[in-house]
Amino acid sequence: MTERAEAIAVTDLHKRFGPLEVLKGVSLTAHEGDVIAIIGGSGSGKSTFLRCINMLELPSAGTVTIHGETIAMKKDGHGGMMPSDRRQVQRIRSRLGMVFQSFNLWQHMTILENVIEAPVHVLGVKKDEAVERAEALLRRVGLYEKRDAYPAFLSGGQQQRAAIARALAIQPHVMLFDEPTSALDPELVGEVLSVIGDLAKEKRTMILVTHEMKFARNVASHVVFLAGGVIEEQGPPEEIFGAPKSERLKKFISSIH
Amino acid sequence: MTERAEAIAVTDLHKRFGPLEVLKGVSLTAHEGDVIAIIGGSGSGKSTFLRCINMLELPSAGTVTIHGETIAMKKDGHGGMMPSDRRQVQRIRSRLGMVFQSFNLWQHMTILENVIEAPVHVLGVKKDEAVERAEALLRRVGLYEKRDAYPAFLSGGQQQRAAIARALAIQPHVMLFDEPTSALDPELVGEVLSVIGDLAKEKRTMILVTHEMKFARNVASHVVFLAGGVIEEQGPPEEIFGAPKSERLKKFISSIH
Amino acid sequence: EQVRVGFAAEPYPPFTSPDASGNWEGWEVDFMKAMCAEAKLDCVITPVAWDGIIPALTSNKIDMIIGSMSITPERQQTIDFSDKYYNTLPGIIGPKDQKFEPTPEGLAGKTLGVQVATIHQVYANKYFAPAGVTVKEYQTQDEANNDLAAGRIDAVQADSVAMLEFLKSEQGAACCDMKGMVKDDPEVLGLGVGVGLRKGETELKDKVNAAIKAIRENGKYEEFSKKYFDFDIYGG
Amino acid sequence: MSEQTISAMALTELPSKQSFFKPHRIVLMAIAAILVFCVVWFMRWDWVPRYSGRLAYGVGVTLLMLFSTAFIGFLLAVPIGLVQVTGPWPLKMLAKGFCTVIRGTPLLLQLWLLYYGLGSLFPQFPSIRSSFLWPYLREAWPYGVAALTISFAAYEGEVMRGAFAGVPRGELEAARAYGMSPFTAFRRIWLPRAVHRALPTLNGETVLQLKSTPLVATITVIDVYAVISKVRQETYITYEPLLLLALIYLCLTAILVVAFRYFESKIPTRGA
Amino acid sequence: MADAGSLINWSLLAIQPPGWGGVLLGGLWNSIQIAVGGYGLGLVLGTGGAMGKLYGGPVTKDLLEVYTTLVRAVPELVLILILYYAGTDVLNQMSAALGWGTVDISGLAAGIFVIGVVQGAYSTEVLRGAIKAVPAGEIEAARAYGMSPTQIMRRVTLPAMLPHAIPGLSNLWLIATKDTALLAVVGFSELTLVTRQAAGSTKAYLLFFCAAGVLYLMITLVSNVLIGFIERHYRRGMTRPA
Ligand SMILES: Nc1ncnc2c1ncn2[C@@H]1O[C@H](COP(=O)(O)OP(=O)(O)OP(=O)(O)O)[C@@H](O)[C@H]1O
Ligand SMILES: Nc1ncnc2c1ncn2[C@@H]1O[C@H](COP(=O)(O)OP(=O)(O)OP(=O)(O)O)[C@@H](O)[C@H]1O
Ligand SMILES: NC(=[NH2+])NCCC[C@H](N)C(=O)O
Ligand SMILES: [Mg+2]
Ligand SMILES: [Mg+2]
Repeated sequence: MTERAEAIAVTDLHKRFGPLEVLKGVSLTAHEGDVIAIIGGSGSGKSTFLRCINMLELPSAGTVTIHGETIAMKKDGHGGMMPSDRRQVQRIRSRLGMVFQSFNLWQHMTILENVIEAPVHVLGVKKDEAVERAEALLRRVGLYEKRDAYPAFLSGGQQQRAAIARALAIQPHVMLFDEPTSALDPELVGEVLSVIGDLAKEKRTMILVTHEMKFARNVASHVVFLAGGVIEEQGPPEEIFGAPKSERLKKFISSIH
Repeated sequence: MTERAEAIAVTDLHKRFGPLEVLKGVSLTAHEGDVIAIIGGSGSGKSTFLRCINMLELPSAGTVTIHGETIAMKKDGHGGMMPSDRRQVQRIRSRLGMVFQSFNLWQHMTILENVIEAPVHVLGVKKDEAVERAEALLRRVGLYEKRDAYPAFLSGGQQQRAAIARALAIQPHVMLFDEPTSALDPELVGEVLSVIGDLAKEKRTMILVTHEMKFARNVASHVVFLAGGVIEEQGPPEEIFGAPKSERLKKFISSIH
Repeated sequence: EQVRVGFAAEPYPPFTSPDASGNWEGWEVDFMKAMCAEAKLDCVITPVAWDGIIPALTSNKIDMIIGSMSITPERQQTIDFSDKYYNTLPGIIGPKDQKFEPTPEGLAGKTLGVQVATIHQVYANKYFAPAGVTVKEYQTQDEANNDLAAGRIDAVQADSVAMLEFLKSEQGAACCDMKGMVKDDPEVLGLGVGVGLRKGETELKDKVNAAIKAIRENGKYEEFSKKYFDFDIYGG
Repeated sequence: MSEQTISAMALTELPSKQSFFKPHRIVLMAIAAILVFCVVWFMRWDWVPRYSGRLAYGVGVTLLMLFSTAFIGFLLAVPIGLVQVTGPWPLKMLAKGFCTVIRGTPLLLQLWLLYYGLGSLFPQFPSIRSSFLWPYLREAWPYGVAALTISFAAYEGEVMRGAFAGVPRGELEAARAYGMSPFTAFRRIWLPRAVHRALPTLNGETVLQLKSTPLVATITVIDVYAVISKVRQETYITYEPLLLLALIYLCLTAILVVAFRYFESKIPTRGA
Repeated sequence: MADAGSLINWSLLAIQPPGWGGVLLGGLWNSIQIAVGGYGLGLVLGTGGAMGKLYGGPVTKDLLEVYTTLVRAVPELVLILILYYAGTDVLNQMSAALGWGTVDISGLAAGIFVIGVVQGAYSTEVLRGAIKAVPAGEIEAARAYGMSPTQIMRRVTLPAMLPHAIPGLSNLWLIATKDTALLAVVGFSELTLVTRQAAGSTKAYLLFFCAAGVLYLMITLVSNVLIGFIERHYRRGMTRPA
């Protein structure tokens, strides 16, 4: 394997909600093309970790570096931290594609409008161009026919795919997925996972929180097990699933049969 | 078996909703102490049949006789029929305890008030007496502690049991149950079925629409299979479940394993 | 400069009343026009509710009041007045079929209508109410007149000129007649009608006074008064 | 239009006690206290004692107007709402038309139409003047009560329509299944259930009704508003009486809101 | 008694001068101007108020709470009196203090100001509720895609909240049209006051009040139709057809 550039580097990330310390120093590096699966019990802080990466949740301590650019932070006066340059955050965010567990499509826009929104209004892409690219993306996720429909009229799986298209439209350096399949029925799960599998083949950097162990095993290049606010164990999927070392991980894996 | 009095006799019941004929001539006799289970596919007219018995749905043709008293019907001028004597229907209804699939408890009354409502305001029982009886019933269904709670604060199973207590409070000759367990989780199903099982032991006449075949098999004295608007097959549970004759019933039984 | 002249936003014939084309007409309108022309003021009519006309003046919504407002010591504590430009006595009218004297005794047990925020309201409360007269207060004069015609009240006290005008109208002629003038009390009823002005605006006041004087002297006053009255409205 | 009262309803959410005292609040309250002090100190309030009796009377009239009209209005609202849900179509149209017309025109206009409009008709009918009703028809308050009642009936009728229609069908079916006659089912189940649902809205409507009462002052009924107007005319004080008036209405509103919350809490509802 | 036909003198309603129709329509025009102006001002205040209540500092929030509570607890008629006399006075003194000299507040401007301040309190609540009804996830998504706060407001929050706000805002519009009638009490020449003047001058009270009622009713009915269109337009995509 050749040395690839660092896509994301998180160092010693802490996150506290009032008295509750959810993340107690998590460091993680993802190189370009890595597909990192984060697994862990409910409430172990997986979502929180993902949200800290694009500053939807402000970390209490630690740094986040995206493509070599570290997000500058300053004290916020209440014992926490906040970004010192809002524009930097906005710029970096526009290079991180996030796909939410609950899609969060904008309900007042059609699917196509959802997909071109960020390219046009954040990246300043020309509308024609954005539409062209959006249509290509929608074709790819099999939603071209639905481009003029409003989100409320789509099935869950279709909405999920639209959300992926929306994230891809900004040509993100990194894609963040938060449990992309937890709300779907088995048939739709397969549909969505196959789209993510395709993305993996393209060597796109992806970080995904998932409960689908089979999927994590097949697609991820690296699996991270979060427990008790720290990375309890990490490694290639064969190791994590095949030869777990820590007791906790053993228990976790056995519980999901 | 000694000859028992007829509790309910339905003869040649037809029910049409506009162009759709849901019931195409159903006849059924239940003697005192009978527990009749009605089974059948979704949309086969089970609920409609039950609702026709107490005239919540007006039959298009046919007669309903409760304890020897036939509900007098007349033409309604739109090609259907309507009861000719409203008071007779009210009187007969007050002897039929109906338990709805969705409970239909009166939300503005406490559980106890729900239970004494019909005895006091329909049958004219004195309030003290009604309360006494209601409390006994609530104790029996295990809801005595909840007697002053409002329905919205009870779990589904508790509401279902309250609905049964409410139906029993009018000391009905016949109890009608419409899928008393379909909205409940397995644990609650058991709870409700055990109450119904108790009633069955008391030799109360019951007609119940159910999807719980195991229950139908254990409790019912007679099983009726509705299909295509007619009674496709009926008989003791052993026969129906053990040796179904018609193709349809065979298919139905196999589909529910 | 522009001067906003506050009018009571109600029909008050023969002094100020709106007509069907949306303009104001009446003796006081003519007076205003003559006076403003004389004083070289650009006067615009601004209708204001009568009971709020003094607050409207003090809070700068209007610059002067022309509304048959009597000069009373009470009012002078809050606002200033020009010299009087006419004078009339308060009278009481009542239904034709009822005979009574316009005195506290004569009205005892009856209901007397007055307009709010007028000298008549003050007068009625001072003299009639203690004598057992029910005093009913109306937002506008024409509503009081209307209720009298409708039989809801037994008498109305108001400026006699305005009352006589009402008695000339179809409605007034049908129902009522003049019962007489009330006993004078200058402390309450004041010394004639003046232009209401904000305190301290002496420049405007001087202009107005000069103009009133001028139109009295050059005959303009008499000229437009003749159109309305066969007597001298300026009074003694 | 069914959400006519949302804004008034928001008023019924009072702040909770725990979160009330915060540092900035104390500063704000201090400022408010200083303001109040200034108002009390620098403005003229010497007239208050002189008028206190009449003010109390005025508050009484206002409350009497409020409760009598809300009560009668509600009694009318029940059939108006009901026929719109189940009535035969002529009654349905009639009720709907009534609600539309009343809700579509200003109350002040209706009030004047009744008082001056009808009033100006009476002299044309001597029989009315000689009837036993005349002593009442001469007064102003019957017209005020009538106008406010009609208005409340129309607004609340619309609310009751929604409430009647919103009672789950199943509960009504249950009533029938237990042999209740239509009237018993209405009296025991449908009506109480609808009223229960409408209670929060009713609260908002009653506050709105309170806020409508001062209009009757324009037809010579002497409520608090009229008393304050009189103060303003007699004393030539412009602002102070109005401030006091606002304060009085504020207190009345607060009392109403608290009273209604008490009633609402009697039948708990779960969820939002 | 004469028959009904001659009781009603329809010619009084003629548009040309012997009839008062023209005056009535003039009053109607004034009412509409005030309603539109006051409603617009109310929307501006309401938007600011809602923003302040949702995103402002604790002091802003509390002050706005005081504003909305006071305005909604005191009768409109009383507010109109206070604002009409004191409010414009304060406004004038403020502009004088700022060195702009006394502004001439016309009756129309005063009316708009008064109705606007009252409406502002109500729209604050309506808009706040509507903004709160926008799913937090949609706003989060906007942030995740790098939109700036103003962009989020413009592109997501405002358009997404409209369907929730429209019913409340429609009501406020209807209330605004009717509240203009209260200005009659301070002597502003809107429809109700000119109606009263016409009625007082001609003694045809019933006729004129009914005519004005019809005019108000027409505003309401026409508004209802327009609101229906607007609602249908903005609710597109919001709900599946049943
Ligand atoms: N905004 C918040 N305020 C307070 N506590 C929070 C907040 N967000 C999350 N938490 C807490 O932080 C912990 C971690 O939450 P997080 O959502 O990251 O868990 P998770 O690993 O994603 O769990 P799941 O698999 O159930 O989604 C939980 O205990 C949660 O209650
Ligand atoms: N009020 C009605 N108007 C028109 N059609 C109706 C009505 N009620 C029931 N139906 C139709 O009658 C048929 C039988 O309905 P019914 O509710 O009796 O079925 P069911 O056997 O109880 O089914 P399930 O097991 O799903 O409850 C269905 O096709 C239904 O669509
Ligand atoms: N426009 C009017 N209504 N004026 C009434 C004036 C009555 C009386 N002259 C007064 O000054 O009190
Ligand atoms: Mg999570
Ligand atoms: Mg069914």
